[in-house]
Amino acid sequence: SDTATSTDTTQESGSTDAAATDTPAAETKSGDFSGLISPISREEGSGTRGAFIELFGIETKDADGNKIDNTTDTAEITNSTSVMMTTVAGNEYAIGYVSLGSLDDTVKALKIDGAEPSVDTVKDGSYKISRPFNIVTKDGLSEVAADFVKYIMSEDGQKVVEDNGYISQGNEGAYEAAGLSGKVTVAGSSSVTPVMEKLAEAYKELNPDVEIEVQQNDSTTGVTSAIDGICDIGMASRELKDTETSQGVTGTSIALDGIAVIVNKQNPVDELTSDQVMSIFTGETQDWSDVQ
Amino acid sequence: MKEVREFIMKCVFLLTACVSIAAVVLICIFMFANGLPAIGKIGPLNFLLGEKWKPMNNIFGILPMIIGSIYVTAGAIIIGVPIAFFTSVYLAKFCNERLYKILKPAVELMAGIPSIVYGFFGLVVIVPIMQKVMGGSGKSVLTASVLLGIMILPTVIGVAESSIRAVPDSYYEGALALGATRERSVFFAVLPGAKSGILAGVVLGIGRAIGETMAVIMVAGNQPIIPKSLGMGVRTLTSNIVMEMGYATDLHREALIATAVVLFVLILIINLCCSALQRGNRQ
Amino acid sequence: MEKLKGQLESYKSQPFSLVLRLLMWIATFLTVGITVCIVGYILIRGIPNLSPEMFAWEYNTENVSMMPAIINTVLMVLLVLLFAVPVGIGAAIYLVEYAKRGSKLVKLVRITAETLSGIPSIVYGLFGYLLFATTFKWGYTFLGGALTLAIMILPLILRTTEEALKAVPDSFREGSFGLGAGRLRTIFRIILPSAVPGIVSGVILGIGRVVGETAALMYTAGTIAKVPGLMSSGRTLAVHMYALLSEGLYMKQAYATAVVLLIVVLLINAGSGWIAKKLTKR
Amino acid sequence: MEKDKFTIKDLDLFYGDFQALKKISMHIPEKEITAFIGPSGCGKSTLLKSLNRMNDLVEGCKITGTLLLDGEPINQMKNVNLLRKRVGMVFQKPNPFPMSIYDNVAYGPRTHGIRKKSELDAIVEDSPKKAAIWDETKDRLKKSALGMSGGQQQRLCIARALAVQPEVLLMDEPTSALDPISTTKIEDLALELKKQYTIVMVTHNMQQAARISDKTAFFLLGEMVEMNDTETIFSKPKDKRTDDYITGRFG
Amino acid sequence: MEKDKFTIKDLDLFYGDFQALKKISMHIPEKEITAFIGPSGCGKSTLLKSLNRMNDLVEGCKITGTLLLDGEPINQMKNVNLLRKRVGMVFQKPNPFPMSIYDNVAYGPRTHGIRKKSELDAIVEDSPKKAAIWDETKDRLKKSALGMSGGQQQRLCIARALAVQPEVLLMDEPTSALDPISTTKIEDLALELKKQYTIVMVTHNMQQAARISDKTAFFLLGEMVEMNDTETIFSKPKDKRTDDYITGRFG
Ligand SMILES: Nc1ncnc2c1ncn2[C@@H]1O[C@H](COP(=O)(O)OP(=O)(O)OP(=O)(O)O)[C@@H](O)[C@H]1O
Ligand SMILES: Nc1ncnc2c1ncn2[C@@H]1O[C@H](COP(=O)(O)OP(=O)(O)OP(=O)(O)O)[C@@H](O)[C@H]1O
Ligand SMILES: [Mg+2]
Ligand SMILES: [Mg+2]
Ligand SMILES: O=P([O-])([O-])[O-]
Repeated sequence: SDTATSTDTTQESGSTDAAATDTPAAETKSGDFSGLISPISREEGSGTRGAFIELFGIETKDADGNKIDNTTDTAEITNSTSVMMTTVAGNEYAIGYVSLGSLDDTVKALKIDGAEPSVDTVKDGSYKISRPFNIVTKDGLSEVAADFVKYIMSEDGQKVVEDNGYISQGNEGAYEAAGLSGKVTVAGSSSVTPVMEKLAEAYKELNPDVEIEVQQNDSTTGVTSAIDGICDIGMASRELKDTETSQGVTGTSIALDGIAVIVNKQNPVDELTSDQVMSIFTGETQDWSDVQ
Repeated sequence: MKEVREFIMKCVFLLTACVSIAAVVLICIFMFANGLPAIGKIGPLNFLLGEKWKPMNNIFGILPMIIGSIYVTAGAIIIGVPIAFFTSVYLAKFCNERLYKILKPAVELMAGIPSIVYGFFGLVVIVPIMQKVMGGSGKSVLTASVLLGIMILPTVIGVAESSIRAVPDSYYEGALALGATRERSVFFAVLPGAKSGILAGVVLGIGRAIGETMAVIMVAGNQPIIPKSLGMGVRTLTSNIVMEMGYATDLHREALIATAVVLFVLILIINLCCSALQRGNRQ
Repeated sequence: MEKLKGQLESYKSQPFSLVLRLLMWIATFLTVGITVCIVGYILIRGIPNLSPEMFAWEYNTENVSMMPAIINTVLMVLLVLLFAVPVGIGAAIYLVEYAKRGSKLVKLVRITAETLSGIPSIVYGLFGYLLFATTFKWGYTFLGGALTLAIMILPLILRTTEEALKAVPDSFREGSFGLGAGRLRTIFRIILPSAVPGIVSGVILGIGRVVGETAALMYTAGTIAKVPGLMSSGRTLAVHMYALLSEGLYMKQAYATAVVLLIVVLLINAGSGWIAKKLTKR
Repeated sequence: MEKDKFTIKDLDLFYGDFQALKKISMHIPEKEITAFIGPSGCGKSTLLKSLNRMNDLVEGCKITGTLLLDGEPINQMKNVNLLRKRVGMVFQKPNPFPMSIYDNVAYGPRTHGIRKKSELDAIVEDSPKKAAIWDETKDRLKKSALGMSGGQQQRLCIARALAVQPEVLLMDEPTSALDPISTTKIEDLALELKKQYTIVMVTHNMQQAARISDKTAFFLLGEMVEMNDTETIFSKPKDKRTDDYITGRFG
Repeated sequence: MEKDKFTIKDLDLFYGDFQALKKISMHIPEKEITAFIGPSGCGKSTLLKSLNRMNDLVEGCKITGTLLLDGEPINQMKNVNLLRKRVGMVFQKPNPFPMSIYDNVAYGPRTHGIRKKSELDAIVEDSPKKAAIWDETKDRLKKSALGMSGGQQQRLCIARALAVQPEVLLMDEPTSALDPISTTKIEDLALELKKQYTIVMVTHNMQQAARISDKTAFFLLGEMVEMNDTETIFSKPKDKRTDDYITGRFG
């Protein structure tokens, strides 16, 4: 469960670990690895997918300025990080992408344009693929809830964010417990939930009388729950839509989440350029032998 | 006093009978109110017969999913129903006490395993096998059908077995006394008496197959295109709803609920067909 | 041995029967084989990951305890059965004992029940969310989740009970009426006890769906890992598993949870079997 | 002088469109045994069931005409259960409930509100004694009734019917599933019971009717052809069809 | 000279620990009617079922002793189904299958491999004729068999048994559920059938045994007390128990 360190070990162990589970493919040297690529994408609307297609140029604009998603029709679709990882771990020709915070050593994360995906590279700008984690609040937030938000954005809160493998969004200074009591409900995106749970636990250390409930469902439900007043704070791993903000809620980014491009550990490829990733996901490049 | 109680309880029973109707009506209202406007906006033909599903570009065609659902459900029935049928006959009429005491709880256990476990089982065990056998990524119409076929087993077996047991023994004995083998006696004299129960089991199984999502979603590939072969990935109506509901907003969300409306109508059609079939059988 | 030989002999002249027998063997073998595979898969993946801290009373992100979820699962099953079983059995009683055979109402109820059984659980989830969480302004509640699931398993209970009641011989009904017993007494004292085995098989299928359900619960009962009151949120084992699995952060714990889930299902099934036996033997 | 327990006048009974009973008129005397005979399907069971309105259970069954129990119209009785308590019934096929022998006999009294253990115990001793089954059951009262032989089950059903203290006992071919010894026992029982109860019995066995009944009614195709003292019916029937039937020349 | 169809010697039969048949020895002659009589539970049905091994279905049923059909040991026959084809059975309660009359009669022949429509048609005409049910069924062959009256159903069951061309017909109280007219029809039928078939019949009705059987065997508590020509049994039985039973003094 110690995500921060597992992220680091992944990059090193990626290629060396492969030897432990050797199969013919593992022995193939870079250059003669071939086979049809099986690209795996996330569902339409997903925040992860949105960031991924935008940053890799898979999304283009047509003459009228409308965005067009050029992801190939034949890409497998999944709506869950764990299915994405399990699939890639079980199929040597697969390629996909997951949140940096979820990455573990069952799969291999690729360097993109020479940069390894990690908290540091995202922070210094050398690794560009990331998306925001948002919280959604409505006007008239209760005092405790507001205090919790304040905590999240504080130095202490942002430290929790960094400790768990996400990238801090800058902070608004130190937090001091106000000795409040009450209950805060948080609901929404499953991607944001793990870090939110950590934040809630850290906050409770400081405010033992406050109870924080974190409901894990999905981004849209998070936003609608906040709008309907079912929860105090919504979580979304995508940008808010205009139709949502027009209903009286505002979004705040609490962290950045790096997105790692992953392949099977038997796959000898360690690095791709962003163009290659784009051409794989738009269906132009179809065979692994074409990207080495 | 007693009559009053009788009357009240009759009303209570009637009321409970109406609960399932009320539930369907409520769910109908909910779905139609949320889904129909979207069909209007998209255009019924564009929606039902459109072959492209690109919600981000405002293209909402669910034909691939309709066909996908039909393929996968049919596949599940072709794979699951015969296995369930023969197993239930075996459980009801052929296996001895001791074996039954092991087999029955096993089948009941199957019913209690959550879909996500089936899903991961499919992903980790069945998909790699399919990769080897069929090539490709291993996520396909066939894989989804196999997994669903497995998942409907306990429902169909449970219902079919108890209805086979309910058939009077006199049919069985009568057939044996004519020199029929045990198999012939059971299959051609006993089973006709259990037809309605077996069919009820199959209908419940079909319902489970159509409605199942969490597992299918993990092994079907979910590409929104009409599959041209058993080895190709497929997206069902339910997968479509479950996958995208989490991020969908506005028209996209309504279109997903409209997908549920279509599914609902599809189930209704299947059930009407089944009951017509049953009526035809009785004559 | 002799018997087997005799049987083989008789199959010689009846190859078709042999085919049927083989088909049954194959089918049963497949059913059992699949069950063994799945259970084996769960055990192999799960047992090595079981650890004592997963059974702590309180859940937190360090121990990922499933104890609240275990308790919730049992509570949820009980609560759902409390709603669905009386309604399902009551409806079946009406259909078999009161309604005219082949009446419009019977057909309507049957069609609606079967339609309900095909609606995907996510739709139940959204429906429950909209009705209980939003319209009733309950938020995420255990009660809302239980009611939603009750509607979901209603058709299973209803249809299996209906078939079980139909199988009770009319001579029992006649005997009871002939003694001057009213309908109610006949139903509760004579008919229902005879139908218990059939009803239980429906209930067990229903329990299976409750225990295994995730989508419908996430949007209604929510995912808080605490033992809830009726009007607050709580997660069952399956939801717990789903939550652990979704981001891939707790895969190992999820498999360990699956093992416990299996055991819980076995225990609940055995429990219902035991209760059924108590009810029939009087 | 004998008193009439049932008075039937111009009774028509329809199952849907099919007329199963046609203009039946008869008197059934109190504390005697009345036998209904006739070929299969002639409506004996149907008439019997009309006497305690078991026909109510049959969908589409319509009755017109007069049917009185102690002068009171049966079809207008508000409380059918009370009627059925007064007019008990024993069926062709023994149908004990799937519970213990004790519970079988106690079922009726419990139904009619008797809860006291001591009272029930007394009834569960008394009725089986009357039904000549006590000796065979007293040691196994707690055992399931389904474990008994056919003849025992049938006598248990009679005991069960007696336990609610009926005035009339309707028996629909109560011995057709039994061997001669059990049959004799039940016939003796009927003769014993008629001291207290009015008995109406459907039978296929003409010897049986001749042996035990006081009055016999012969039915044919939904009509009552003839009813008279049993002796008269069997020695000098008025109707040729009756004669043909009882001498076996019929059909 | 009469030939023996079945030869039984020192037959013991156990249901678990309970011995239902004790050292039975008898000969059942070909093309005659043999009646089994005796009080309920004496083992008549059990012995009958041993003749075509329907007892195999009962778990824990053990048989020892000799039981020959045409000199061949029944319990060592490899093919039970063939045995049951040769030794047909008709049950107490008519049990037509829930299918059309045609399919009921054709069930047996189909089982034994006859597929040709014309052949089946011939059988479905021939057997009901032999069973004296053809006139009543010929116009409704495609209708469900469950819509027939009890007597018709029982004759249909006989027709169904005849359709597989058995050598022996076992009947377990075939008329106990029927009215006298149907009973007479079935008795006449039995007398007709014995020209071609060996018939073994269990009955509770001693008149029936006297009327139609050639040989009668009397059973008591699992033992065969006496077997002889029917006339002899009913006029001068050797055993006192037989005498008691047939004169109704028994029990
Ligand atoms: N529930 C019913 N619906 C329609 N017709 C019925 C019903 N019950 C009986 N009948 C018909 O009514 C007629 C009289 O039936 P009933 O049972 O009274 O005859 P029965 O004299 O008792 O004959 P059996 O000796 O065979 O018992 C028969 O023709 C029968 O087919
Ligand atoms: N399946 C069985 N298991 C145990 N005991 C049995 C079984 N079948 C019959 N018996 C017992 O064997 C004895 C003989 O039974 P059987 O049915 O042969 O009697 P029967 O002479 O045919 O009586 P009836 O005239 O009542 O049909 C009885 O005591 C019965 O209780
Ligand atoms: Mg009758
Ligand atoms: Mg018998
Ligand atoms: O992709 P999400 O898990 O944040 O909904």
